[in-house]
Amino acid sequence: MDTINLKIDNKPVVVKKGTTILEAASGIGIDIPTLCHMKLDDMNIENKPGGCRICVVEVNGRRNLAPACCTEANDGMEINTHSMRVINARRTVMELILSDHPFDCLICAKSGNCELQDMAHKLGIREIRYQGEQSTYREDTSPAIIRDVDKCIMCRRCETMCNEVQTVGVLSAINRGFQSVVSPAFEMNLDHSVCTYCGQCVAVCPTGALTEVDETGKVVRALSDPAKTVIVQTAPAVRAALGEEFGMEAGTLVTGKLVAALRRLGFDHVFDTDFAADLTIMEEGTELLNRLGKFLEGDKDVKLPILTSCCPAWVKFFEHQFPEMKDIPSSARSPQQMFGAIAKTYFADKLEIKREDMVVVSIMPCVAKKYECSRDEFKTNGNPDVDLVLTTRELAALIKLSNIDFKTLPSEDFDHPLGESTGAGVIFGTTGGVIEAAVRTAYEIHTKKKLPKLDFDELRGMEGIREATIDFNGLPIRIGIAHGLGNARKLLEDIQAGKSEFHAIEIMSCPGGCIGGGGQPYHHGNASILKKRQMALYTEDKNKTIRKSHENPYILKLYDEFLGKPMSEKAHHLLHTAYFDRT
Amino acid sequence: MPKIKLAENTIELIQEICVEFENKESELINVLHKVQGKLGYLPAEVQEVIARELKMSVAKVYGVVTFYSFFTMIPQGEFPISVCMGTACYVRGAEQVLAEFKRQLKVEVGESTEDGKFSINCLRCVGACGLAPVVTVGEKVFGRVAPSDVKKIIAEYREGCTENIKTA
Amino acid sequence: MTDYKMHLLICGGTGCKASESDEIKNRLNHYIEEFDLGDEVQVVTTGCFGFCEKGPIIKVLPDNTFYVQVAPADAEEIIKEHIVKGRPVGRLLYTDPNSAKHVSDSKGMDFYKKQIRIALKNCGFINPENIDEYIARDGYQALGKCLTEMSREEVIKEIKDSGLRGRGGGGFPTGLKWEITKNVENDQKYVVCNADEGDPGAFMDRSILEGDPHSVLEAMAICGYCIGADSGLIYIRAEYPLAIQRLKVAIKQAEEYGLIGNDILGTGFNFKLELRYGAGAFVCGEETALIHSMEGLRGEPTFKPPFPSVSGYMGKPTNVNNVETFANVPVIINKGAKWFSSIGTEKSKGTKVFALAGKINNVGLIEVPMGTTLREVIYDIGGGIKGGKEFKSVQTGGPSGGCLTKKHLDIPIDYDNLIAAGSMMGSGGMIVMDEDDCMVSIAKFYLDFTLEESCGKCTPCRVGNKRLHEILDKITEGKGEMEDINKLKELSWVIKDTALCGLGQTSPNPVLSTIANFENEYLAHVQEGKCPAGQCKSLLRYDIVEDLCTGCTLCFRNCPVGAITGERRQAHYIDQSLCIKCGACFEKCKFNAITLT
Amino acid sequence: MTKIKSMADLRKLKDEVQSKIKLRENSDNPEQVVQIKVGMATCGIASGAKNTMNYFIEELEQEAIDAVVTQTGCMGFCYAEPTVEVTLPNKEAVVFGNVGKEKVREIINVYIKRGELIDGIIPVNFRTIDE
Repeated sequence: MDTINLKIDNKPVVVKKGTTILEAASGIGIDIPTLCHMKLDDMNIENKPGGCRICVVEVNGRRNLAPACCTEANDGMEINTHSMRVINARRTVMELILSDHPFDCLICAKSGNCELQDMAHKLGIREIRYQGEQSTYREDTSPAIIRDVDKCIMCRRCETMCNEVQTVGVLSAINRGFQSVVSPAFEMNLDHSVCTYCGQCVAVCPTGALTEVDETGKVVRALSDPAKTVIVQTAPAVRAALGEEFGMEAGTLVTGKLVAALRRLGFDHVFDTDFAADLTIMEEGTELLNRLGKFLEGDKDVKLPILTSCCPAWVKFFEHQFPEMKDIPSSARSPQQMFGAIAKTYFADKLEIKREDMVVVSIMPCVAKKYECSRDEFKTNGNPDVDLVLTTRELAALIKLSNIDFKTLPSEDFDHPLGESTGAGVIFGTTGGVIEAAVRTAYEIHTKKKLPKLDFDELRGMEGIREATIDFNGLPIRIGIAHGLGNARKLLEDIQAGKSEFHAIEIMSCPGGCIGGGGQPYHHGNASILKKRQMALYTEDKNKTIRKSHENPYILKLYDEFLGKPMSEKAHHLLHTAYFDRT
Repeated sequence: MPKIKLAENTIELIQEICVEFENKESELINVLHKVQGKLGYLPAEVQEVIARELKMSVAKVYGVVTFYSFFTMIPQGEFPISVCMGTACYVRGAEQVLAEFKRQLKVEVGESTEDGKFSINCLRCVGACGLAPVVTVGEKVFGRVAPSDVKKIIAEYREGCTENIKTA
Repeated sequence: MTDYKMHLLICGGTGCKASESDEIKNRLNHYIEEFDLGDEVQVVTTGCFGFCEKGPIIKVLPDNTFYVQVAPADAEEIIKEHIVKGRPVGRLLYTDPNSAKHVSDSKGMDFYKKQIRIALKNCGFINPENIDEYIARDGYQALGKCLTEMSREEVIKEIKDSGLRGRGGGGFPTGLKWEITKNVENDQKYVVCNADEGDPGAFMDRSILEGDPHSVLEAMAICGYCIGADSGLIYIRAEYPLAIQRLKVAIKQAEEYGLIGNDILGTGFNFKLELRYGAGAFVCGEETALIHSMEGLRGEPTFKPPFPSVSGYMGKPTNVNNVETFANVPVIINKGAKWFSSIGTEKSKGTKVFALAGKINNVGLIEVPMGTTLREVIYDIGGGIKGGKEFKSVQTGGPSGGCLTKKHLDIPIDYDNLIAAGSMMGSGGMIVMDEDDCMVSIAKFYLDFTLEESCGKCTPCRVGNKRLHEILDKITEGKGEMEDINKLKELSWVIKDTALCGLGQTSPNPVLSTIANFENEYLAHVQEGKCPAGQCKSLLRYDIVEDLCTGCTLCFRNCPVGAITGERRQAHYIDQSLCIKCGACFEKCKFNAITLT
Repeated sequence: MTKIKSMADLRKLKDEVQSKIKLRENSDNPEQVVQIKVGMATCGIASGAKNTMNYFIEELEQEAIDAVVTQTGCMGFCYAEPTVEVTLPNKEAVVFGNVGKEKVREIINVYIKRGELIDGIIPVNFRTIDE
């Protein structure tokens, strides 16, 4: 392999050919500041327009300063990353960016978590010498995402996520020159577009230009209303990431503290979406086996593969982009919506209250869930099954607002009956987890045998598209997994072309699955954080005494007392849904 | 999404043009040129059809349309007036000529008059620098235009008589 | 086949066509018929003669009579008097501004005396829509020679030895570029001709394509042979309909002759050509932006490397050259590198085409050897400043270039000298300014252009140029402070140092060069609140001299904003707060009672 | 159009079409070829200048001599029409009077081809219309 010798700030460095100056510098502990650049290792995600010009460095012998993020290291290069000329240029460029940025840092949703603010601080900007016209745009509020484009700095990260990673294609750079900005077509509102609300644009935005709709206020109001019974569910991926918001190491499991915090916030019942995940497995697993059985019997009307349907962004994606395939995904609702439906029927009955007096709040790693709960089919007489959704980040803000010292909280357990879950429910939060949970149950139901081993390593990992064949006692079941909608599109196109040989496919919209959701603590481009969160979920699974959904005693009780059996009429009514052509 | 409300034959026209370019995404600019050539402008609904035919996102189409000054989403006037703002024309007074057109027609650059007769645009050098300052109305080129000629040019088009105009 | 005894060459370039050269041609033919001269006289539409100032132009051969500013009504006289009776029409002849004499023979015009035509050799000489005329002028001989007698390496060596450098502005050695592209291994490569000429006031490439399209096609095929490409693409501005039409005709004719297509001249070499249209984005002259535009994307530049030679159109190795560069290639092959390199200066060989415009007598297209001085171009060829005004500045390199002044008039023009003087060659726009031009406004004008044409991708160009423009605006409004001049300089240097592409990196040049060469004008605006050229409206002041005013009310009646008050037969008065400085009163006053300061 | 299939074909075509623009090539470099001006004012035309000019063109072409034959106005020698001015490369112009067909042959064969002077030369202190 070709190696390159160069000097950065007088330190000799040896790197592989093709390494950028930025990477070479970071290898020897020189942290060149960047703003637009973003690289998520192992996921093939890179945004490198070379546009912000913050990372410029001086390369000996070159006329102009070079952007470190996209200049390859060459043999014999001598680089200065902090000469007078470099620092002056960097600060001037920063002043230029700030000169076209609103000065409302103090009240910005991103304050304290803003890469632009951090960079201004890092570069020691104390005045903005160049002032003039600022771009102004209409604010765009959708059910899930707010675009405050005045704050856009044209880093193009959202555009990369929306087009190259997710292939949704809502956002594009428009206009040119000073008027250029990232926007949907015709500057229409997001809720008129094909946006899936996956929130990956929000996850990578370095400023406050893209944020989630803040519903903490509504939650506080509900909690302080004595007439309301407020119950909360919390998604699996939240427990693996919330700690980061309180300065804890990425991947720290905070399940117990999370429960304790929710209780201190005043929720009447603290439940677990994992319970609903187990319920999902019962319904979806049964549906899979039904379809598979008919398919094997030669029923031509049965469509395979079956696709998971837990992810609301994914659902909206195929409704817009592949409406002709809307019969293929499982009709099972997502765990959030199953939870809401059960809470406002089964559990409300138990409490003997009307559904209108119950407020169901979800804590989700996701911004699309805010949209999902507002869909009409998840309402009864206008009353939604799930009333309010907070992202992991919003929950953290609420905890801080309520003077709760999160780190010192004791570990507490979820309430019953909707708080009991299995390891299978926990791993719903990562790519590969839903299908692994389904396999655990489907296998045992189909073969009527105990699984010798519960860890399916062949289904785990971070690759965008994975496939595996699981032996169902002589029946090979071919499974596909995709995370990131761009990868999902590839599998869908194969199905469309009749080239797909899978029996079941799991799809999650966000890279990494829900652990990388648009509502999670900002990873600021550090992909290793996602891996740590993933590890945490597998650890929690391993530590659970029950690790198969169909063994969850409260699930069994729910069927016994209320639903009958999976895919029963009642289950169908409460736990399944239909999809719409949105073109 | 706004439902596409174009006439059936317009949609067919766009489809034909896309087919001519093999429905390739990389031919977008050629498609836009041709469609604008036929329809005069590229309204949102047209861009939606093009995006659908080329199997690309309408945001990308819009991104391209708004990048290139040649493409317009606003219908042009019956007599589109373009004032060359190349350097040669600028130093020979194109700015005053443009100002006079704006004053006379009471519209800004890029707009059309209420009766739809005229629209004003700026051009970057038509290459007739020897005739600077240059104004084009449709296909016709007017050279050495002085602000005092503006009224005359407009009047003759307005009256529908384009015969006796000094052209250079 | 008839060999005509007389040829009437009529310019069919965009400029002359705009002045009804088509109608003139029709009428000439009409009278030729009438006098039954159809077998003797041929009217030929050619490309641009270069002398656009006086278009439409007709050249009568064999006697080289050069008629200027011909109108359709003149056709009859030309045929009757000159063709039939042999008496040139005196009033249509070019008048030498210095000797005030008619010059009948174009050979005797100063405009042409100092020119050497290589890239333009066929412009104004052949009918661009007739491939036979091109072939008669050694057309496609160079391609044939390359394909049948020379190896790819030999052709590249010839181009390298000639010293030809890119005529689009950068001045990169053409042969070297070809060699780099040739040496990249790939089964598919492309030759791209950059015809996205967008400098305001530049029309070199357009004229070549309109006047001699085959020279570009031939050169592209030669380039394809050298680098191993079988496809060529010409990226041309959609605003050039005539050039597009001529290219289409030329490609069709070359294909019919088999000079473009498969198995060219039986050598087994294949080369096909396609047109791609620009859509009004100056930045697409930058080669990476151009390539993205050809791919159907927004024309945003990307960082180099990788250079297009390695990864260009559709990710394949792509050699991009500009029109004028290509137009030089067949001549170099035919006449040899040695001949070519004997013209020009040490580091800049051959000639350069300039579009001469602005406040100059002979606006037009010229081609001069590298090393010609600005003075020779402006005074000898250009005929000096219009209206006897005083020369102030010459701007080269378009919005990327700088404004040079009197002290630069004697520098020999070449790539390096212009850069050293704070400007650049650019693609060849040359705009002359006189005492009436305000240099701060000129800097602002160019910034206006850059601002509109910036793609918006990188911060320094998107925001930095906006701020530069705002500061210039402030100064021309009379609100500038001394600190602003420093800010302009500091910000300009950072933009040059940090912008992503050539457009951004050179965009502050007009600002820096005007500050360097005309600082006194900036100071006058800032310190005295005056615009020495009297161009900045906000700094003008119209006053009525009471003693001279007769109270005729003419100014009062002509003021569009009602800023003038006064009784009939009494001195009038201008309310400065209402005055929009339109100058209407000044022009109307019959008693010189209104002053402008 | 037929395809050009080889370099030889291309050269052949070039030779064929070159004559079409020969006139232009020569007038672009008149000092390198024989220049002939025929006086073609009313008096000249009346005395048959047109025929003289045509004859010159035909003969020169037959003899394959590169020449520019132009018409000019009255040279002021009405007594000697048709008059013809002949300029050989790098030589002074010479004016001949009463040039009929015979004279044309003589001018070509003796003066142009061999450079020898012949009878009929008009003294050169004249002014042409151009000046």
